[in-house]
Amino acid sequence: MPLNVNLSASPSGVPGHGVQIGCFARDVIDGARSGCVTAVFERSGYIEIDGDWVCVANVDAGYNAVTISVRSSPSNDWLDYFQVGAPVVITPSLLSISDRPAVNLSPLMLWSPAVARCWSLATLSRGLQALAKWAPDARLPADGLGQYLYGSQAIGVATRESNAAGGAIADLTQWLCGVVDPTGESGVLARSVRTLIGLGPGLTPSGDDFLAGMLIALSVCGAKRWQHQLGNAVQAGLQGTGSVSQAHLKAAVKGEGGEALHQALVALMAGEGDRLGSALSALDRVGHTSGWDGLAGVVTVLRAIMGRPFLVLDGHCLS
Amino acid sequence: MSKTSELPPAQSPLEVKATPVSLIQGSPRVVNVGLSGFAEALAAQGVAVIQVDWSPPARGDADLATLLSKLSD
Amino acid sequence: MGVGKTTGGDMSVVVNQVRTGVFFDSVVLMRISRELADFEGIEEAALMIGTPSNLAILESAGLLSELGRQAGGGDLVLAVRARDAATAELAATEAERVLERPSRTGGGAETWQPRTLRSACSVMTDTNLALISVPGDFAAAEARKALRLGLHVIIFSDNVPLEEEVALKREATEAGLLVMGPDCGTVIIDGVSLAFANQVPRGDIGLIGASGTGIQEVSCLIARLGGGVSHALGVGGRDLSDAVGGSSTLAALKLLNTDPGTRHVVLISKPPSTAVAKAILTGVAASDKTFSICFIGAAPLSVPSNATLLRTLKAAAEHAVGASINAVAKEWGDGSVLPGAGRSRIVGLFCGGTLAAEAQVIFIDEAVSVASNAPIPGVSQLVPVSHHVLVDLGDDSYTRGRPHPMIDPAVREGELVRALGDPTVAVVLLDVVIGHGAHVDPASAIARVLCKTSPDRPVVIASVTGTKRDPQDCDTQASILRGAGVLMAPTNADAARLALTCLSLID
Amino acid sequence: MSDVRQVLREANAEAVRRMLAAEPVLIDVVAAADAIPELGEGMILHAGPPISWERMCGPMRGAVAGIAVFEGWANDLDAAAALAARGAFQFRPNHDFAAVGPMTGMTTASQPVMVVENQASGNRAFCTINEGLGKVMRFGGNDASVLTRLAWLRDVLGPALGMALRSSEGIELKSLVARGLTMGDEMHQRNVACSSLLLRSLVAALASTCGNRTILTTILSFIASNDQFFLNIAMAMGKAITDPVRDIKGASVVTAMSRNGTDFGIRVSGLGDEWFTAPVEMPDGLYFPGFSAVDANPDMGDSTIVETIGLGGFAMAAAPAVAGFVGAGAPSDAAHITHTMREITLAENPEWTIPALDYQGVPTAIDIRRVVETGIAPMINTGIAHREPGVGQVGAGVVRAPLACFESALWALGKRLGVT
Repeated sequence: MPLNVNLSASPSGVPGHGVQIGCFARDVIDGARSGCVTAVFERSGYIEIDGDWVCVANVDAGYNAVTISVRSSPSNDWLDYFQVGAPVVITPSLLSISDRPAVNLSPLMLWSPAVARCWSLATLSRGLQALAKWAPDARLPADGLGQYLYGSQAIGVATRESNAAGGAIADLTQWLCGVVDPTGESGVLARSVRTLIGLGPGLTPSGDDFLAGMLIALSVCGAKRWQHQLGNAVQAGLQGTGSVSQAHLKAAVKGEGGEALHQALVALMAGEGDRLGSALSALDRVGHTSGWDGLAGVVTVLRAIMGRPFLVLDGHCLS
Repeated sequence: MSKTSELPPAQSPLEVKATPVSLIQGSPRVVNVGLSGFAEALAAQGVAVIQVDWSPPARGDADLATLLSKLSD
Repeated sequence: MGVGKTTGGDMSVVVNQVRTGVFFDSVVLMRISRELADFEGIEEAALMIGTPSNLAILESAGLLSELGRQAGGGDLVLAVRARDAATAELAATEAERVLERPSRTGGGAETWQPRTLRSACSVMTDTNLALISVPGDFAAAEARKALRLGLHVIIFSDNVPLEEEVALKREATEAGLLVMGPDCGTVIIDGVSLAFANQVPRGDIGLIGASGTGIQEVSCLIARLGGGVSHALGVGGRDLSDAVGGSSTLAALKLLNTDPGTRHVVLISKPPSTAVAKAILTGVAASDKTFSICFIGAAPLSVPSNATLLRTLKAAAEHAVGASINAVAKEWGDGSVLPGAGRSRIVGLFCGGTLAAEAQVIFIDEAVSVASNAPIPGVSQLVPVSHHVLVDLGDDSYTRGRPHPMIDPAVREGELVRALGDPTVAVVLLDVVIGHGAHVDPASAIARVLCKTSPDRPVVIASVTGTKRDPQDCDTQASILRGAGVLMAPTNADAARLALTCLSLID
Repeated sequence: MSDVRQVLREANAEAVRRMLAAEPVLIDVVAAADAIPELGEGMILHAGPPISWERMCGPMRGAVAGIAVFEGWANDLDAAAALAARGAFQFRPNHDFAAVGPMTGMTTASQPVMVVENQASGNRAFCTINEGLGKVMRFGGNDASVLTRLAWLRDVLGPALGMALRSSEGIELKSLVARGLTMGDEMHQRNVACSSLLLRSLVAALASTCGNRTILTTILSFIASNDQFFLNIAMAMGKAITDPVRDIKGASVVTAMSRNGTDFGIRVSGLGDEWFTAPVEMPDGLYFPGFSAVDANPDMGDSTIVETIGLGGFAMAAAPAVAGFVGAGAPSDAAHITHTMREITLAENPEWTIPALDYQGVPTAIDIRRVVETGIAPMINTGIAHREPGVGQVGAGVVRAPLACFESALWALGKRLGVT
């Protein structure tokens, strides 16, 4: 049932007004009846519906494939209704918690991430150089996998997770360059994905964000075959991480993530240096390391594409 | 935690309390310096308690701390 | 939430906490693990989701204990390696404080907390007591600041140098203030329990004690006998030593003298030196209150007319209230299981030092020779294998690098398993201390160990030091223990007598 | 109580008494040479502790070159810079001559200075007139437009203001600042209320003493358009209040905090004129569009004299808008900053109260012992200059005084009191 049809006049007195909804979140709540609140944070909360987790967040937290973005009415804050364990009832126009109307869903529009109109190896290399120039005063967090932003050799002080991830990232880089045969379950791909899934600090462990970044970059660049194989390996390893991260990974398998990561990816592909600057500062505000871990995954894919221009990319002008 | 009810007189906090307060007249009014669990247990019993966000004096520099103890009133 | 720990590497201690169904955003997780890592004495700290990959890197970093290994993908694992258990415990409680705080700070901004004692007193102008639990080497300095601000002081921290204690108590006496501690775990003032104390009804009996668990047992028995406590003033383990000369005990005596709400005073401590005992008894004689004096394990000595010397904590409580707890001798009914042949020894494993001392008094009074690692006069230090043993697990030899057994039952579990598996042991004697600050459910920890041991095992006898109004509720604890096959005695002293009765039934 | 502690208690009590008893009044505007006789040819007073030409930051050098040209000691900026490098000019801190100056803080003979007299103790303090925003001398601006404005201040605004002030008994500043505090000013980053109150109390005297209508219009529009006009008066007031508190034997109260873009320096009552310095820190704040931390010049200016008397960062609770603007947290955090500053001060000023804190007085009289003990450094609201001379302000933020200054001062005080 398409959500963006404005059904009825918005029920008055509902504190939250839906603004945009990501594709993963839409698929989960489309036709769903009920669920329950599983986690509450400063600006957002999570609802579990039939095993899938969906995020409901203040609009200023940024759009995301797994998120219903909501604006608060000045009088009261819809997030106050979110108590962990509270029952949730969903109809096409209304989300209520402990049978109190919380968010008016009818105004929801489907959010679709930015796309690079036309990009080429030349613009891509300009984007990667802009990133390298930007490197010196980048405030990379000490934890997480941001250290792999500039190559499969980590820069900066090694941490527990960066040591553990080193081998897996090197293998994935080789897999991307076609050196290793990616077929077969026991292949290098499956083992590297199993190492990265659930690895590292944070609500969404760094390894998951890294893999999500790779999946999104492969999808946006049109490297369908690689996206499909990596997606299968990630699907198989989902049990190795927490529920919040599983939602983000499932969305990434379909090629969609957070707005900040998409902006950075498109800026790199289109070689727009100044746009990259603002995208990176937005990225810095995503969780503690999640933004940087995701970008490290994205750049790992983009570098591989630079290295193998004849990589068959369907339907994109690659001169 | 109780807010300052009345405006403290403009006396500068230089003068230390002269006469010691009784310990056992009425419920204790506690300043908790250290494990905050103790403050929460007291608050749960309805006791007036204030938690100090403590850190080692002089950022842990022992010599400075000794000099301070000789100089502080 | 479960707490588990192993002793890692040389002396450092690994403590894990696992929380399920609890979610924090990454910035908060990072901030907490960063704060923990810079905690003084913490070697390494991690706060991660318990996914297989994370458990693998925690394992390789030597940060995982048995409990952490069982964590699942949805669990939040806190792993800390510290130079000693006290630091590990301090860090774990701090993390708990932050982790338990509601994730949404709500409308109002974080309430401001004063950074020093001085500014706290300028905000809360009618303060009269400072409760100090900062690490030992800073505790004396903070106590001095409190005295200069005209506050009475409880020093919970231990390892405060003796000369600092002496200087502080001299300054307190001059200022007419009371220093309770250092290493003072139990205080009750006007019905309010501070630090580790039990929820005891208000009444007209005052307590002065140099030991924490001694005050807890007596105050809980007073409550059971229908009495109540006006104030229980802990003076710290070294107050009655020659160096300190009982200055806080004498100050506490003067204080209770002035309290119309206190009719009778119970004085509890290990035997003081003769000089200090004389000074204390002179103070007692000068008071118009009546006294029950229990110098656990002391040789008989003459006391003033308004005082009575009692051998055990139970007797002191009964004397103070003027009623008695009848030991239910027939607890040893037909249904009870007698220990098998070849079993002749009693092994007592105590969290409370004074409770271990009281048990030794019972053995001496029944002329049964016994050994202990914390012997009272007349009890041998040596531990020949065939002999009865009463162990104080709070003694440094057991707690070095580990939290106090009252806080972490795992400290006693190892000894309990060994005693239960020893074919020569007829009876295992236990104390279970509850109340504010103690472990949330010590009885279940014991029950878990018992259900894993074979039926052919020693008889286990225990008593609970606590009240119904304690967070853990003494009746629930007792029924859990009974359910696991433990014989329950009404008091610590009766548990020791019951152990001896059981032994006599075998020969 | 040992005698050392007794000396400290009595000395600090006296320091607090003098600070709270001050009666600052804006009485005149005169040429700097008249206010400061020692101010001769080639002598340049600057903000912050003493510093040589070699160690000066970009904006400070730009200002020196500009002012040298303005005073006619060199005919162009390069010549002026060469002269400076050859040691032709004499550089001294404003603070040594009862003066203060914002940012680079240039004070030279012919510039007009505002005169604030502390009528409780008779001493006077001086500060140049605030030039307004954008490309100005205090930010190292030194092109023709800057020098023409300085000439206008010298030839038109200075004399007119002086005449107006002399025609009345001057402007009593304590009650004006008290009202400014209740209107959201904290007298460092935000002076819009006090600037307006000042203009109200000046406009009649100006109209009556300034005969020429066009000049009067330019003067009134210049003052009215500058939200920070009162800053320089607040600074002179701060200097007039703190100077009598100097040289009280055994007092641990801070009498000056100041930075020259390279060093942060403090002076302490019981330690005479000695400066205790440490490398100045980078402000942390919000930048105007198009600028970022990479463009910022290290902290600079005598304006921290307002924090020394309990205003600026110390009175943040009175100006929640500033807290939000300078990136010091949400407006609701403003109260926290003032609460925290109370940890390191000895008293509260009963005449300067903050409504949001139930009219509690601003935290006054910074005690170096409390700074060192708590590890809480004074919090300063500051403008951020571009690190290239002549560009001007690029943002506003907060900066902490380096703890090292207070620690070295404490060791010196200990030595002076025979305690090591």
